[in-house]
Amino acid sequence: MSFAELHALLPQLILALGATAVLMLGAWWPSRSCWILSGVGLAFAAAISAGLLVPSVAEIGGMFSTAPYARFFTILWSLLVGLTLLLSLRYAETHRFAGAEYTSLVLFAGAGMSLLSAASSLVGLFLGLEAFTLVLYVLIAFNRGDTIGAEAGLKYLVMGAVATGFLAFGIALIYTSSGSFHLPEAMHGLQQGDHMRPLGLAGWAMLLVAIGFKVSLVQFHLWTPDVYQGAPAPVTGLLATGSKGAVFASLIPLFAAMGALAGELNSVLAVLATLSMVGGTLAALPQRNLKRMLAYSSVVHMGYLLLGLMSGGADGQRAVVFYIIVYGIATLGAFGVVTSFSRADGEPQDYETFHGLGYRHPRRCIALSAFLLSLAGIPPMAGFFGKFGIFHAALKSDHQVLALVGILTALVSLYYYLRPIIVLFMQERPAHELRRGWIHEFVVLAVCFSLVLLLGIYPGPLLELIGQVLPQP
Amino acid sequence: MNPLLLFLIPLLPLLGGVFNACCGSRLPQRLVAAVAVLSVAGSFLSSLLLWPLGAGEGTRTVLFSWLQSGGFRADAGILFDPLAAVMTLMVTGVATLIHLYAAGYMEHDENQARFFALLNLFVFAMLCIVLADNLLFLFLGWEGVGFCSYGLIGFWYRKTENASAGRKAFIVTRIGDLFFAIALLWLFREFGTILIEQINARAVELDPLLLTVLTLLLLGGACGKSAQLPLMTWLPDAMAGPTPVSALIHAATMVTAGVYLLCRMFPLVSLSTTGMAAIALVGVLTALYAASCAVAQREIKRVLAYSTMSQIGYMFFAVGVGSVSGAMFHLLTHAFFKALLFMGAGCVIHLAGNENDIYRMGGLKRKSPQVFWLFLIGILCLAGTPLTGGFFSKDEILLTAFARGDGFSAILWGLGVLTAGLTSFYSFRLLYLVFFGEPRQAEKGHSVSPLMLWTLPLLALFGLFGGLLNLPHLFGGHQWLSHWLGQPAGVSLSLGTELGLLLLMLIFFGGGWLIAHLRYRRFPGDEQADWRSFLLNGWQFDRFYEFILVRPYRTVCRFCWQGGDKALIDGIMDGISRLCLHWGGYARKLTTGQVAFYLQGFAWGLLLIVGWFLLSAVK
Amino acid sequence: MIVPLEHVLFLSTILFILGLGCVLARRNLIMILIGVEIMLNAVGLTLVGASAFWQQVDGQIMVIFLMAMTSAEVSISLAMVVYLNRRKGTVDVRAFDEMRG
Amino acid sequence: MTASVAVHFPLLSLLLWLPLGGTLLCLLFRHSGNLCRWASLLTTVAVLCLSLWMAFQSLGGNGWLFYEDAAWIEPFGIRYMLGMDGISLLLVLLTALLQVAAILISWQQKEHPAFFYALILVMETGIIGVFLALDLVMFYLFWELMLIPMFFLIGVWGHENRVYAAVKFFFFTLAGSLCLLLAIISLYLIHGGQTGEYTFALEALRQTVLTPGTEMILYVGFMLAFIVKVPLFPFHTWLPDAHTEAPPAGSVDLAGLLLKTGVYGMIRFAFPLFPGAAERSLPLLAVLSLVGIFYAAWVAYAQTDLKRVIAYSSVAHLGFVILGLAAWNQLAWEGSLLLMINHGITTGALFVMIAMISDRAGTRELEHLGGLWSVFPNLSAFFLLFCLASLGLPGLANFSGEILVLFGTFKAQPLWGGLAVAGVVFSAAYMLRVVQSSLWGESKVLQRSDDLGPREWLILIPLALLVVLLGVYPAPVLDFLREPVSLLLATGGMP
Repeated sequence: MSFAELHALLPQLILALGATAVLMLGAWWPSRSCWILSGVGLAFAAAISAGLLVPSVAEIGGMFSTAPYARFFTILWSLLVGLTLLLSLRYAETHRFAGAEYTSLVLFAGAGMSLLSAASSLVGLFLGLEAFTLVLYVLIAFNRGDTIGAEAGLKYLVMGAVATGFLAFGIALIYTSSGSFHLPEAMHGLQQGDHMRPLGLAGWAMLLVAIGFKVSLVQFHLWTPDVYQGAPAPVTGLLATGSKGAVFASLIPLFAAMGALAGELNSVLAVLATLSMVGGTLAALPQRNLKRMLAYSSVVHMGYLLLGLMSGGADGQRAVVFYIIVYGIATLGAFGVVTSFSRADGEPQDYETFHGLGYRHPRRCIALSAFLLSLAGIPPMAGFFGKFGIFHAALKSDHQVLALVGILTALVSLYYYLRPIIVLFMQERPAHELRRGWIHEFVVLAVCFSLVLLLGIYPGPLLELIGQVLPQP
Repeated sequence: MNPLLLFLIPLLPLLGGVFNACCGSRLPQRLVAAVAVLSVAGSFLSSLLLWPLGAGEGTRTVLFSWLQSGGFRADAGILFDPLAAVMTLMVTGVATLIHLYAAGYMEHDENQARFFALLNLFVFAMLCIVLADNLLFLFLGWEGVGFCSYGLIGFWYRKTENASAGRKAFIVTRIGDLFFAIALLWLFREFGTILIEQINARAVELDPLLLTVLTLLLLGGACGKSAQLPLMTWLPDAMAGPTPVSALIHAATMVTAGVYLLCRMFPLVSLSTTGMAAIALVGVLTALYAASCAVAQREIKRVLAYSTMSQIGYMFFAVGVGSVSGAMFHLLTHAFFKALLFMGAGCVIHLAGNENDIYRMGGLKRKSPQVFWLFLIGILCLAGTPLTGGFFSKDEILLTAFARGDGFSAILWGLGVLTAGLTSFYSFRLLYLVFFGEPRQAEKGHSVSPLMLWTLPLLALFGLFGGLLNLPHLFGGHQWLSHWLGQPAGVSLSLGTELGLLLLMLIFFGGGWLIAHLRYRRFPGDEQADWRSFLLNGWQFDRFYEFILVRPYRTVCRFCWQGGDKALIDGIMDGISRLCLHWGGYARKLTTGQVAFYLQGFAWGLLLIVGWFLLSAVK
Repeated sequence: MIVPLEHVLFLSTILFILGLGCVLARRNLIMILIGVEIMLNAVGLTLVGASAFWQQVDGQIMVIFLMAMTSAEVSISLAMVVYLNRRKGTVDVRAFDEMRG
Repeated sequence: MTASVAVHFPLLSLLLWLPLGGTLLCLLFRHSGNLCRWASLLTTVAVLCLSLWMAFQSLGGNGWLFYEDAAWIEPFGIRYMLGMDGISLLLVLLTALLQVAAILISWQQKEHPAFFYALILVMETGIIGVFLALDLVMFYLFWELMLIPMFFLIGVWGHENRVYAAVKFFFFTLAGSLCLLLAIISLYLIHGGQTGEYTFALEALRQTVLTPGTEMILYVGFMLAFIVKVPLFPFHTWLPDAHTEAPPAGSVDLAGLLLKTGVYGMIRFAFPLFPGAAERSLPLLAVLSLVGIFYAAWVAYAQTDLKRVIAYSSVAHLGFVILGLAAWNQLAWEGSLLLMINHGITTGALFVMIAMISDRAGTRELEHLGGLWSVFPNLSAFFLLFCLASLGLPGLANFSGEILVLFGTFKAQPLWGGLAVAGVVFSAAYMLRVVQSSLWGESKVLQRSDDLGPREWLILIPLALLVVLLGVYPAPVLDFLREPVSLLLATGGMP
């Protein structure tokens, strides 16, 4: 690890070392808000450094690339981590979280995500993925107050462990088939007629299972609703946006490396995408709980992302990256609203508690409606251009059937996005007054709301930025 | 004289009507009545002054272009030719008299503004029909008249029967308008223009079948407006309106609009023989049907309504046998004496204390001799006593029919003569029941206002001496009306046959009078024969239409709503949404909460992917 | 190579399936974690076999990473097991199904 | 088509974004209902004056009266293109007028006034945007922007089962518009493939060469969105529910404007882009519209709620408009567009009147109404006038449009014209039933007995004058329509 490589890894180092420092010092001065704010500072520092420092060396230890693509995502994830910490400041107070541990774990998760997105080799992918999965095991069960937190942690742990097993086995098989971990070469084992091809394909199967778990595609999504409901709201925000987004960010170069070899793979991905979209939508329809509904909706969105990924090409990749950002903002905002409403004795999730809330907390409920409409893909919100990009890419790579399925699920999914809005604004009942929001939550929600609207009206510059950042296949 | 002055005729009533409608309710009642009467009188004067413009070919002027788009052009234009001149004079003249009469009749009514506004708008619409130079402007008047009659029939809207009578009139006439509209559209499709003159001129180019269809459509439109078979059920109910309304609309002007339309389009209509036969047939049948109903009616205004329907039947008969001058002649004389009779009926109702039923009236001769004498003149004209206006016009129609010579016309002539007999019977029956015998009415009637009385003699004069308008050669006349309308001279029959026909007419007139005299001179009391109630209800046509048209329509509508909208379309849509929710329930049950089950989900996922790879590898 | 690659792969696959079976069959949390460990060991074996086959040292470096990660995971899992046991009084997986639907 | 006007100030953008300014004002003053009320009224009146001034500015102009073009989202080739010709000018005028009426009619809005007025103004922007947009994606954006305010208007301020009506409205329209989205993207890709230039501009996309098969599929995608919105026969069941549950302002906008966007979409986008497929679909359109005319008239007769009758009457009238379009000649098209505008005014006025009547009589059920004339003579006079106009009485608004449509349709296809004329009789049947059961007869128990107030006079007089003027002298409107219609028809390839 020459000095130049260390210099290139600076943002991740700031996050990781910062986390350990916070952990150590936290043991002596146990004051909650100061550590969380310092964590926010660290996150923003990492983001700024990733933005400004132009690394000289192209790749670090053959495992992580420092292309603009990686730096772009490092900025994104550290900003996300910063916002999550800012969001959970008041939440930690009421639930008496251990400030230092919480901050360090979240920062570790941030570091893991940016490493994963920067991965240019299977080893790097493995390390990045495992880094933040382990952290999330603890974060999900962090709330010692209630039992369902523990149950959620358990489910995520068991499923995660098994998934890690599959991931590792998949990497091993691909390595055996191609003899190298570095991405472009690792895929050579899959050439037509190569005697190692079935081995490579088996490796890919295992890899897909692990990805299926991490990104909660259909058959592997059963844990998602329980974990989302059980985990504390800010952590669910991080889990929903960060972990899934980072995995997809790492998949883009992976698929770019695959190139023309993805014959059988495309058909499997098509099946997975369709199942996710249809299965997720149907399961979400009768939901009566906001967090479980958002869980199933994330399954549907992963189906759209998979559709975008399969379309490949510059359009497909740009659509996926834009969609990750837009989906991330909307989901973080939605969970931010849930966080700001939550009290010591638990978070308001069932629709019964939301009746007529729209008029007692107009600002937050309008923000929540905006986020839900963006997830549904209704024009003035950013979600529309996300879906527009996905369908544009899908139709360009003539996946007409999948685009049609996407349209139908978008239509049906509108129902469960409208349901909370109806409950909030149209079914007034003399419900009790929920908690007043803190300034920190309003800042985060304001940022998310304005981003959702801005990207919905004028997404041009962001699309161009993504266009430049994409890895040239 | 500048032709644009012609527009004064329709615009004056329009201005009067709009003025009354907008600010009538704030002004004193007398001023409202005055404005209405003056505007119609002004229109009458201007049509008198502009009479020479109508001679010969007539004059054409256009005020502004109403609708102009893509090869279609309809503008507010006037065609003031002899036919229109005569009709305008009659309409405005009778309207002025009736407005005067109405000023007296509606003295005690509180919202006269609405009444006079509608009356003026009605006169404007009627003048649009008469003066229009293109069929669309005529159609505007046509439907405007329909609306005004709807408003006026339902004037006393507190009682829902009046309002529903108005609605019935509007819808039945609207059905007639439908046929007229189709003819209008078809003419435009054929000639690319809707100017009446051009259509009449180029009517020869059309092939016979199309001509017949167009004539039948025009006949349908005319039947709707002039209450002929089969669209006649609305006229008797239309008597629910105030008497001046019945006098103006349902005697003189609106009901004759159908005849006027046929006369206007005569060059086109006369080309199709079957069409003409149909018109004649409809005319005679309606005349017979209406006369038979009039015999058994209990209310004074319903008797007159059926008699109007019968006389209009005669006019259709005249057009059907090809004599426009006969039709117009009868139209003019009928307008005078029928308006007289209706206004007289108004006075009678006032005298009998607002009692309508003639079986509960009587002995009014002693109560007010003036009304009796004027009413008598009207009855004489209606019955067709020799030397009265009614006699000459009806006689000319029957003569022309007889002169055609073919068997079909002969049968129709026979029915015509029979109907003439019936007419004289029910006229005198009405006279005896109302004016002779002991007074049977319940309360004491109140006196008739002078305004109502002094408008009647003028009409009586016109009714009696109407014959001079078109005196046949037999009586030394020179058929002024036929020459004025530019129609061919009257048909020449040998002196013997003409005298014979006159004699026959006299016999039937005398017979009718004699039977009525014997039957009703000393009133024996109310008799209830079932054939009477059949005739009383107008051959039960109302119940018949209710049964085959109105009731099925309601069931179809309800079926469309409940069956079509609710069950079919909404059913499908709601069904799909319930299906999705149902499947959602299944998908939701998948997450049982058991970690072991989730791991099995994992295993299924693995099998799915590996199986797929094996499958594709095998392919 | 001393032993042909196929044998190594065959053995590790069997080991992997055994681990997976243990995970699916067992209801006790600790036994599930043991099953996962078996799966990860199978992966280690494959990697060593592959690096021997390709005459490279990358595989073995990956095994080191793998072992480091496995130990981290085991420590966190066991900490979670202790926490769950204290909270729920049992380690049986079937007890944890409050959230469903 | 070059821009014919020298004004370089972006008038169209001002017209488009002015209502949004009003929305911000409303949200700013949200604590005092009165300030919101006046702010929104001022905005709508300002939009009306601006559109009137633009109308006078472009008297006798031809081609694009006003035109604006700017880059918006380069990566996808989406441009900010606004264009106004005779047709869109008239529709913008109609929008501005009815929005003022909507604000005036809901003057005493009690619950959440700020939120209410803000939504109405956002909808105005959406509608004006639909009428001006020339870029397909921009058109789609404004097309969906209209949905959210209406969804909230029906859902929050509606009557009993407002949620069902709001969701049904949203779903019907969104289903159609998602097909539109797919069709737009595929057309964009085909065009890009052929000419290498990826753009959504209407002019450019008109040059794409399409095989009959793909042209028909894309045409169906476009038409589905517009047919649901018009609404044509099988897709109309959302309209009566939406109308019955919507608040007065919502109904005025829904009937007066939202239905027109469907027809506008057809003549601006669907027919010019796919002329071949359009001509093949004309008989089907005609059949659907004819069935719609009869079916809606029959169902309207069986209704018991006043608003539902007027809703079904709108379905019948718009069946006429589509029939006019299906006849595909200059006369019929000018007639159907004139009828569209007249229908907007008449039905808008009718809904305004229904709001006034239900305030006074306390109910909208036809059985419980009755004898209004004796208690409210002025109100009833206006209501009778608007009912007659809707009935198609000559000399009033709807007749001039209807008769031109009939002439045009009869010239093209006599059978269609003849059947359509029969439809007019049925419209008389249900309209007179409404008048009969509400105005005539003995007056039943009433909540208020004061006749028209000054505010109500202010709404009704201009509407009444317009209804009479458009019936007696529609020439100025037809002059605006003549040139754009001939242009659209020329591109359609038929005389």
